[in-house]
Amino acid sequence: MNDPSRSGAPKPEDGQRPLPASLRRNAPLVPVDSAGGQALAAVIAILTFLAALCAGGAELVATSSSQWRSDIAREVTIQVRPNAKRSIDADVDRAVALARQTPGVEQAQPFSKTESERLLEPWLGTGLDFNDLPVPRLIVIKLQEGLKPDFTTLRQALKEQVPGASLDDHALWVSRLSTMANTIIGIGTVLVILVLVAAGLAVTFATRGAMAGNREVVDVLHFVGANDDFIAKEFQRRFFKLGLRGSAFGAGIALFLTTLLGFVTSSWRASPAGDQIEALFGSFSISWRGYLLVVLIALAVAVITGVVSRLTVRRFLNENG
Amino acid sequence: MNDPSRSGAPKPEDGQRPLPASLRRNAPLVPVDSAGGQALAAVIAILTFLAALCAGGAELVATSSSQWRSDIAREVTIQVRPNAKRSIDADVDRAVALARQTPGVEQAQPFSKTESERLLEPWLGTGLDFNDLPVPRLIVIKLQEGLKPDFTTLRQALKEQVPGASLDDHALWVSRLSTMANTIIGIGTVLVILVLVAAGLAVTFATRGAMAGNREVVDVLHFVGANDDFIAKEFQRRFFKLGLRGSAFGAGIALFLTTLLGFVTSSWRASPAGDQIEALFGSFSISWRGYLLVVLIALAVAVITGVVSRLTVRRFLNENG
Amino acid sequence: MVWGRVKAFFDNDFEESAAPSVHFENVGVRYGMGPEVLRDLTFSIEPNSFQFLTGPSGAGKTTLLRLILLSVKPTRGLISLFGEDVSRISKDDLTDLRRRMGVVFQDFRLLDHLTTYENVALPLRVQGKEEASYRNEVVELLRWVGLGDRMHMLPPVLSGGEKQRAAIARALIVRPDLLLADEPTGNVDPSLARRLLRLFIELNRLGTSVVIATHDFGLMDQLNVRRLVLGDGQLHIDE
Amino acid sequence: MVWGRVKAFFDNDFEESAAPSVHFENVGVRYGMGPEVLRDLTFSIEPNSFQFLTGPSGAGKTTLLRLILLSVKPTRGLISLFGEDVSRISKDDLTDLRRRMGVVFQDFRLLDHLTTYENVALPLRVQGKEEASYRNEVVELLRWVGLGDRMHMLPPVLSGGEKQRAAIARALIVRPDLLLADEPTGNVDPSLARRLLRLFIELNRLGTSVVIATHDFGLMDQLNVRRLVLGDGQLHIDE
Ligand SMILES: Nc1ncnc2c1ncn2[C@@H]1O[C@H](COP(=O)(O)OP(=O)(O)OP(=O)(O)O)[C@@H](O)[C@H]1O
Ligand SMILES: Nc1ncnc2c1ncn2[C@@H]1O[C@H](COP(=O)(O)OP(=O)(O)OP(=O)(O)O)[C@@H](O)[C@H]1O
Ligand SMILES: [Mg+2]
Ligand SMILES: [Mg+2]
Repeated sequence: MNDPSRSGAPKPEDGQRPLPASLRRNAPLVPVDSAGGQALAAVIAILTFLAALCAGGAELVATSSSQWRSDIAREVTIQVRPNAKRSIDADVDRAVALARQTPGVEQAQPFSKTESERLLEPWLGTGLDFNDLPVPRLIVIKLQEGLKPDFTTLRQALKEQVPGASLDDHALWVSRLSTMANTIIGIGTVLVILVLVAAGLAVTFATRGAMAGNREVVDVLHFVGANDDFIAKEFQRRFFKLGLRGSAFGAGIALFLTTLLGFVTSSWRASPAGDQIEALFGSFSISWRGYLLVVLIALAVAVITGVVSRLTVRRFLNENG
Repeated sequence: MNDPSRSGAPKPEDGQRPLPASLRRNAPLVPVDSAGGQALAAVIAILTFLAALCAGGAELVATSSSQWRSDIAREVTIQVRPNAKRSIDADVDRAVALARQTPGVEQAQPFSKTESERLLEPWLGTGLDFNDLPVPRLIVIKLQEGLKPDFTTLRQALKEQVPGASLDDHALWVSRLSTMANTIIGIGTVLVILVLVAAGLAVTFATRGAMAGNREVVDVLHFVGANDDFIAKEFQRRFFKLGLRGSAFGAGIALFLTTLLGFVTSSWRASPAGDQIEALFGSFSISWRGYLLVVLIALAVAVITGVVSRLTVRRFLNENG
Repeated sequence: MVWGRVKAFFDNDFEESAAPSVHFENVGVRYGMGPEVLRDLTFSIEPNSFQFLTGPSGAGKTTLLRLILLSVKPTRGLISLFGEDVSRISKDDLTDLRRRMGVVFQDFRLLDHLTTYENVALPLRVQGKEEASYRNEVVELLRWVGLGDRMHMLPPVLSGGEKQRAAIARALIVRPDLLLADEPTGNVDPSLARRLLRLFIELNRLGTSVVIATHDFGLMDQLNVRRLVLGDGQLHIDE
Repeated sequence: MVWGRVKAFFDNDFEESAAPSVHFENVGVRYGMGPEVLRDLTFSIEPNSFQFLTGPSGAGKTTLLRLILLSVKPTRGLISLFGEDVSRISKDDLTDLRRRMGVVFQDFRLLDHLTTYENVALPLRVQGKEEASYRNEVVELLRWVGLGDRMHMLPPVLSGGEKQRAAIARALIVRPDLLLADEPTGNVDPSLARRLLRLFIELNRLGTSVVIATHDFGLMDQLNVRRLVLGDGQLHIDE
């Protein structure tokens, strides 16, 4: 056995075998498949899935409700009540003319007598002889999109010129529907936040667990000259990857399930139950906004995972010297 | 230094200090605070919380909807349309009498003219002079609870004796509401199942992680003569405790939050927004059935944790010799 | 001491059983796809015998002990323990066999979350014994190896030699039929090593077959017993 | 070999710095509420010196090394490293100090998920060096300690002695100013121990202060150097 520094070249006992092409494995310095790892990824996947479901649901309600709302808000009606002393048809024509003069009104369409009667049917029962009844008549006014015209002049004009007419801008209904929809959206948002908080919590616990489980590794890294920054980065990188993997998986499943549900419900749509569901929830086909939301949530979860784990690691390192 | 077996009594170098009162700590043989432990408990808490929320929501809808449904189903109406050739008041009295004769009818109450007019108001507008209108009249029939009387005879009698009357048993509305409520309950149930499955998955991953992390411990236990049964029991006991702790915590928070929400909404109730929410979701005070459900879910999660971890441990032990 | 009292029993018991504690026949073992670490091992360890196992680092001492412990399977050859062929042993029988063996691992393998006392008592606890029945014995043994005042400490705070002694105590507490000790004095000073060797000798007197794997010639020279020497994967026996 | 080439540099460098590598003054330490494990330690380790640290099991050798490593805080007294008082050292300075020290732990402390090669290269990787710049050196050192064909194995499958040699290689690879080795030959045979001792001596020639904690009198007798002997918590120095 030779002393390496004096003999110039070492004479290892296994001969001068050439080095293998690459010794680099670039293995992470923090063990990847440690106890908490897989569990954390699974949990993040689950939470992302739930968050995506909640967000998707809220988005669905938001979309449908904004449709309803704009539909309803765009439709203003004038009701002309019959008055024995006046000709109802003349009154209706007059009201239509007044409405058409108002700026912002796209269209004003009187309901014919039959149409008006059909509207009353559910409330007065079928088979009623409407000839006996002085049925009030409706004028449906469609507003230009995005415009909210001032109705005071129209109201005033109607009052003066068509005493039996009244203008209904559905304000009450719009506000009712808004409250309902906003409540549902609010609940959805709260659930999403809850789930994100849960994800953050889970990551915190998992990180602390992993740090405790890898205390040896942290110690060794310290001893061989790594500073806290280096160690925190190593841990954070690992957790960010885990988080990304978990959230991508969860979001993927959520997207898949939504698409599937969309197909299933579109085949249901003919059935009466399907009608009810669709009336309630809209069609299950989520808009591109919904998909975007799911992707955003997946990203948010991954980012939360990265940030939370970094903070946790820093705190752990500071606490434990 | 003496040889202990020959000198009869050992002479340890630290003197014959008396033994401490108890040496038993009864520490679990499996490390309790290993990496995955805390994270698992947290995750189980979160999942239980979500499951409880879903179950609570479903229960709420179920309760309210069964109330609506029974209310609606118990209220049958007879509508008597005015007919110029007949006295409407006589017709109404006649119809009431016929209804009261029908078995299963608890009460039959005609709406007065003013009440009927008020019913029409939202549809015909306010300020209308109803004297001009031959307003149809309603008779509200309350059925005895639980009974579903046969209306064919009543219908027949009405047709013969009060030509202008029609019986409405709200069958369409009941079925509509049922579909809606059942859909919501179904979705809630699916979510609960989803969350329970998620809990099972999380436990599986965590157990496998813990087993891998504790492979050393398992090895040592094997070498000192423990059999698989013994080891599986030790692990299972630990995970059951973790699961119980986590699920109790999650369920506790869910109960707390529900109660809190109940208080908050009851103070909202005066506001119009509160009205809308209550109309939609019922009051937030959950019945004893809801509380029971939450407790059951917590138990289910704990049991799932125990069973799943036992199975996982057994499989792990079989796979790894 | 309890050991003295049971001596007579052990002495009688072992007279009858003629089968060797360990018997290897043409055993070879390789890890994965690597070369054979051990090959053509044929030897016996008689009941109530005492031997050292030695050889350079990486020669396969630990591997040989793991073969006896059935934690590594031979790639060829036959191993029998206490007269029983172990090639197709059931899990229950495996547990029974392991309860007859005591092991001191080279890396100790104490459970970090149990105190020294609990670690040493572990084999008894695992066998379902009541604590009252073994408590005094455990404490006595701990004092003998010099851990009387370390009883309630967790292994991570013990010194290297203290861990090693706890590992030895854990192997001895069940008074096994076969004791396998892997480098049991590598972390203690020579005088303590002598003391521990005395413990092994005493155990051997009570009827246990003892195999001590060691590099320490100072230790081996103290006792004129059989030496199993591993080198180049083969076994050479110095009687 | 690279070491030869940098020898001249080191030789010049160390002529100037007169401050001792390690200086203890009246240092005492206790763990928690226990008794003082070490007390009234006053000594210096000069640059480029070589010494053994010995004493019975549990005497506090590892504790003393951990004091120098700043992984245990003294309960009283003053420690200075490379002329710098360490009582109120910042985290960055701590990292710098640690990069000047190499440690061989009694329990090796290899990272189980990295190969032997990666473990040995770890201190260089942590310092942000490019792999190309240290690759040959690491391989050379691994071959010298006899791990040339164990390079790609993970520590859990190494034999006890192989782990120990990997731990030694990891401590040497950075050519530290101060080398602390805790029982570095406890798991290898005497001839390998001699070979490793030669490695330490060579490192010392290149300018490193070496402290070797050991029980092995066979090893200590091979070299006539200063011995720090711990006993009853106190230090006694054999020049
Ligand atoms: N699980 C394994 N997989 C692959 N190779 C292994 C494994 N365990 C041990 N080896 C290799 O087998 C050889 C023998 O190892 P063993 O631990 O039996 O040696 P030993 O005689 O106990 O050495 P030491 O005195 O250093 O402890 C070593 O070269 C080691 O690298
Ligand atoms: N973290 C700790 N907490 C409490 N006591 C400790 C701790 N670390 C070591 N000790 C005790 O301090 C004493 C000295 O330990 P140390 O490890 O320094 O001994 P040593 O000289 O290295 O012994 P050995 O030769 O057996 O390795 C021992 O009795 C040990 O039990
Ligand atoms: Mg070995
Ligand atoms: Mg030590």
